[in-house]
Amino acid sequence: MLHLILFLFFGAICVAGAVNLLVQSHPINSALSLIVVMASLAAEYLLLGAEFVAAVQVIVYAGAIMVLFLITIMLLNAGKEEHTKGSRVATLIGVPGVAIGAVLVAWTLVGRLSTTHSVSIGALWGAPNDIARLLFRDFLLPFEVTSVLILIAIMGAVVLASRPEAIARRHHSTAPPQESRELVATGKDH
Amino acid sequence: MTLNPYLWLVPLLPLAGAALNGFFGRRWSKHVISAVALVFCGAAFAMALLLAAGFSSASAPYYYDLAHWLRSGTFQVDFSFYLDQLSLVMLLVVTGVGFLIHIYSVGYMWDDDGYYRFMSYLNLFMFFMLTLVLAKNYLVMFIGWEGVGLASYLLIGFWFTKDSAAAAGKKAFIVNRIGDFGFLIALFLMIKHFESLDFTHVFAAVRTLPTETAGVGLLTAIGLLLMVGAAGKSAQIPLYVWLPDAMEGPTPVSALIHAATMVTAGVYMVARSSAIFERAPLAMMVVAIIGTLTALFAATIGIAQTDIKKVLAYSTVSQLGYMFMACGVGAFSAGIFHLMTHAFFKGLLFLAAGSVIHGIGGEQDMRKMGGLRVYMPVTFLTMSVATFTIAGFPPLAAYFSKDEILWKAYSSPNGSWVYWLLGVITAFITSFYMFRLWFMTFFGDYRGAIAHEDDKSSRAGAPSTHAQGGSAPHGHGHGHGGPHESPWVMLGPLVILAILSFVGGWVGIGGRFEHFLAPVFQSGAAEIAHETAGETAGKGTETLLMLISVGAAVLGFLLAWTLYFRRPQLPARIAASLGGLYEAVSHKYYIDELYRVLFIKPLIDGSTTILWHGVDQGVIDAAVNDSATAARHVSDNARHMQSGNLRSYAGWIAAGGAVVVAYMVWMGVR
Amino acid sequence: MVPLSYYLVLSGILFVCGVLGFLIKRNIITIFMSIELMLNGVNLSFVAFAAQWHDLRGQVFVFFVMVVAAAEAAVGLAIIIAVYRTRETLNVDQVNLLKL
Amino acid sequence: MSITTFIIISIIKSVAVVGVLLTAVAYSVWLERKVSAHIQNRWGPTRVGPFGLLQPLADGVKFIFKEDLTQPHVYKPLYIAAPIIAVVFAITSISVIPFGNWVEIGPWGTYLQITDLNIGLLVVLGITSMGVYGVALSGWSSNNKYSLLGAMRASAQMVSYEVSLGLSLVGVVIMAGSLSLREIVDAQGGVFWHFIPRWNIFHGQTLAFFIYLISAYAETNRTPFDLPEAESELVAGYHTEYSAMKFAMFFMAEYANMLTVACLATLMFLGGWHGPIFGPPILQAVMPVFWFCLKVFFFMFLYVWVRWTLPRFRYDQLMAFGWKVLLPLAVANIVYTALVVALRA
Repeated sequence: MLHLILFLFFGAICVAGAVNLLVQSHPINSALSLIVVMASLAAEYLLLGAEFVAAVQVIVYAGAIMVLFLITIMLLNAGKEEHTKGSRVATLIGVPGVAIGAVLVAWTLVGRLSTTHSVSIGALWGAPNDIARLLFRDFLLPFEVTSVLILIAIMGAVVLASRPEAIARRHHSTAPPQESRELVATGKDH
Repeated sequence: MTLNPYLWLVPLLPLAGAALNGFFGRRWSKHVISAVALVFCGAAFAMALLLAAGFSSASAPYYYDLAHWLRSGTFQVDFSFYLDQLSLVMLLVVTGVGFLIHIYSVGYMWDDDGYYRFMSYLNLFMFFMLTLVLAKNYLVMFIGWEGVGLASYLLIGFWFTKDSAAAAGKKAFIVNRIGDFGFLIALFLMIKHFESLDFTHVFAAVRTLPTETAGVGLLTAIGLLLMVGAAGKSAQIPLYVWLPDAMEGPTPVSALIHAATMVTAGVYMVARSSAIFERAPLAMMVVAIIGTLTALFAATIGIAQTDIKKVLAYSTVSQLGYMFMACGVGAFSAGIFHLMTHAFFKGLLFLAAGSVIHGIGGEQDMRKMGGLRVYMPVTFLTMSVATFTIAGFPPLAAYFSKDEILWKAYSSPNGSWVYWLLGVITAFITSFYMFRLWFMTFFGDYRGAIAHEDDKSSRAGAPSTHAQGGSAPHGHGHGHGGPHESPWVMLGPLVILAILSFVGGWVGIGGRFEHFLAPVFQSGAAEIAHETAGETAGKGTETLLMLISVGAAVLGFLLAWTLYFRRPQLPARIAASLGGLYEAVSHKYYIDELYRVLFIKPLIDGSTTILWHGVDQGVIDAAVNDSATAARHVSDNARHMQSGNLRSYAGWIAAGGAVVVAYMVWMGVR
Repeated sequence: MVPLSYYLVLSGILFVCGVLGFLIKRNIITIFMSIELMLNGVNLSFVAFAAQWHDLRGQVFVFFVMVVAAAEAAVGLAIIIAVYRTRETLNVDQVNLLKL
Repeated sequence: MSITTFIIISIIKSVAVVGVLLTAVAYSVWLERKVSAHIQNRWGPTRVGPFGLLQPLADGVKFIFKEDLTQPHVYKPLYIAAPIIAVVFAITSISVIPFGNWVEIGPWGTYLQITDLNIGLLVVLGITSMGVYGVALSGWSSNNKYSLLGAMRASAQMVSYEVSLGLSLVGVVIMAGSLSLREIVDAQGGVFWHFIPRWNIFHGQTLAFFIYLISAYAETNRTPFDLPEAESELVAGYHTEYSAMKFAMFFMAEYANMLTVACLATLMFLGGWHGPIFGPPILQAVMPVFWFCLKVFFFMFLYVWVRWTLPRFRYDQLMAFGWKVLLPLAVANIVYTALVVALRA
């Protein structure tokens, strides 16, 4: 009973945050509501007995990734989004499609209500040790592959985010400044 | 069957030479090129001599398996070589004459721009020819068969800038393809019924079958198909038309490929397949008839030709006809014997003719020659030897071989007096036109003008022939003052060949040659038996027939002497009186025109209208183009989905996802 | 006692919200957040199934998803910065050179 | 015990802990002022109460009664939310920190800890990582270039150093084989050779300890890493626009964070409440808590000491140091520890 109440509580927060992400027009608010969603999701994970996942969810998602988003928003000083009518397809085809898909899925799910025990906090079948055992034994190869993926992502991010003239300067240290200004101009004029 | 590990060297040496010259010859000096070519070809000759020295009928045949090739189930074909008496003879002839002609070519082709090409081609030809000769199974033989076809194509069209040469090369190639088609079908039949292409297996299998006296059976079919192939390669009726045109090639080529070796491949193949033919009398008869008719037919054409090489070409055709006649009557050894002698004297004739042509600056028309014996005595002497030989004067080589053939045509169980009669007539005609050529070329007085003038006046081909190939190695090409003798590098082979064609026939005295080849041809033994049996009856007739044929030769000589030496104006009048017949003969009975009307034109028209305009443009191209245009239209409309807007893409994806979900749900519900 | 399907419905709602955000939001950064939202929805169903079958592999997959999300966020935000540098806008409707 | 008693005891513990924490925060401010004064050869606060011991109280009163300015150009909701976020997360993170062992008062016994999670360490890290938002949002919402710069510096710096902070703790976790703070502390009981305590700092994790210390300073924006509020460059960094109670909240958040990381350092490296126990039973019951507080106090003192001793880093130096020195060292430490443990096993 308590379990159900908690689930509904955090679920409500989740949905509220998700909807708020949609309705808010300023990216900062969207980001914050997303953080709320993630935090309450972590609570849901706790309800499901996945403590480690919950902790990592908070640390990685809420603590790191969303901070990246926040930094980007601040850096680019993104303002309210203007409501341009760029794409009729998205509204005329996409939204109905999503609605149909959602309805279908919900229908199937509700049609097959399978009651199941959910583990409450403390019942430690998802202990970090077991996860580590899985992660470093059975899933070693995917683990390594993802690590390589991360590495590549880091390098790509560095290359992408560093200014072209910065790269040029790194390559040959005596790059005249006006050249870099030209680069910026060419970058900006289309 | 004894293993001889050196067999494979013989063909491979010329191949190495060809590769070296072909790849690097462009950068090498002509001396290096000739050295390479001669060394490798000579090495092959030396190997052949070694093999011959070590050859003993007791341990024959020798074989060597070079490598595995096709292996599927029980059927297997390997790169394996095979040496028995027959292939030994061929081996010696090919390598020997080939080597001499290589030497000759050094002098003849020296000033040609494509010298290294020429030498490389010659070596390549040697490789394929030796493969053909040394093959242990029909497929390897077929490789050589096709390879010599390729080499002859390359060499006929050697001066490919000349339209007539290129056309002649194509003609030769295509006609040969027709023959090879028959050959291939024969091979397929063998594979189907004997599950092998190996000579020993096939013949062993054949020998178990009964002789197809009544009706047409498998062996007859195979034999006829093989004969088709042989007719293509050896220029027999109806596929002989390519050989005269093949004279567009350089004269050494004509000598080596189109007189001495390649064209005799058909004879060799038939002789090699003797086991099959012996059990297919009908096929034998066809072979004999074709041979006889070809001999007579070509000889008659030869009378009216004025181009010296054309005359020789037709005489080649008719001599090949003799060989086939021999094979047809079951006297394979006689055929091979004549093949050998013919290789000597016909090669000699061509080389001498080449020396003449190149001595008077590329002129090939006999009417512009004459009186050359003073200018080029050596050529004259050797040419005389060759002429007397081919005419069949004793005791020269052809005398023995031709008589052998005629006697066998008369006496052998498959023979009849008709063959003999036609053969004798052919012999008469042969000696006539050969002496005509002899007189017109070397006697009387020189009718040719100075070289560079008749360059303009003479046939379109001749000048370029002269310019590219025919000019003298020592300095004066165009515009040299009058005829002159050729250099010794060319005369040497002439002399050697002259000696060979003088004494070459003596190996056949007393049937030694036949005995030597006996193990190869089963019937050989029977022949000998029949020989010894009909000794008493046969001797008299044989001598009689011999006298008759010699008489025919003498008669031909006298006629030619009368017409072209004592009364040179007479032939014109005769020609005029004969009128249409002469026209027909001089135009080779309009055979080429006939073929053009019968086969070529329908083929071209059909291809043009039906295949090209109809099928190709109407169906294939149309399909391709229309589908392309359709695709362009469709995509032109479809590309508007590519709005470049991220959210539109997302919209499409969402719709697609909805569809997928709907499908899955539906599947789940069902 | 919470039925598994409740969790699945919740994750479905989150996912749909993410898709809708992708469809209707104009700001590239918000669109990225919507992607993260979808990923979270998927994660939730992973963990729910893991709890259902008492099988930790579901949670392990969540980790992989997080790693991929992190990588994607890093690169994506870098791309956004680069785009902003050249086009000086964050509105996807104005970043549509890739047409016709 | 029944659910009701559990709830009652939990409430009691929470109230007590929060009260103690806030007091500690207040007095660590006082401590800082005193120590810095003595380092600079001054007296520091002396007027209010003996040794100015009531100074924190006066400060609190002052903060409460000051006018709370809210500039018109700020983005209000976040401007207000930011300090609350900061302080809330700062205080929450104390909830899983154990100060002492099992105690029994009459029938009821409990751990001196609000709640014991077997992923306590991760919880602490998670909550502290959430603390970034307070700073970041404050800087952004107060719509001021100094604040924005400070906020961006703060968030980037905290995210970066969080990595090496967490990695430096992995070694300890490996050795303890658990994420529960209590078990980690228990794993550090006992002594080598009868006099060296079996603390992780003496037990192979010395390097990790220093890495942790440095990263902790960066996490809490303390000198030499106080770039976010570098007075000489950005007036007061991310809380330039804040005043009165909001400012006080940031203040409290900062010191609460300091306390948290100090507690964590104590627990992870200095053996928590372990120490020589003697005397009568009641004393023995209090002893562990005393040792714990002593170690935490040492860390707080170290904070102040370092602050008035070292100059401030430059920003690129800061980042380069974090990514190019600390991170590799932390990873190396993990590898080394893992190898040792594996070989022992």
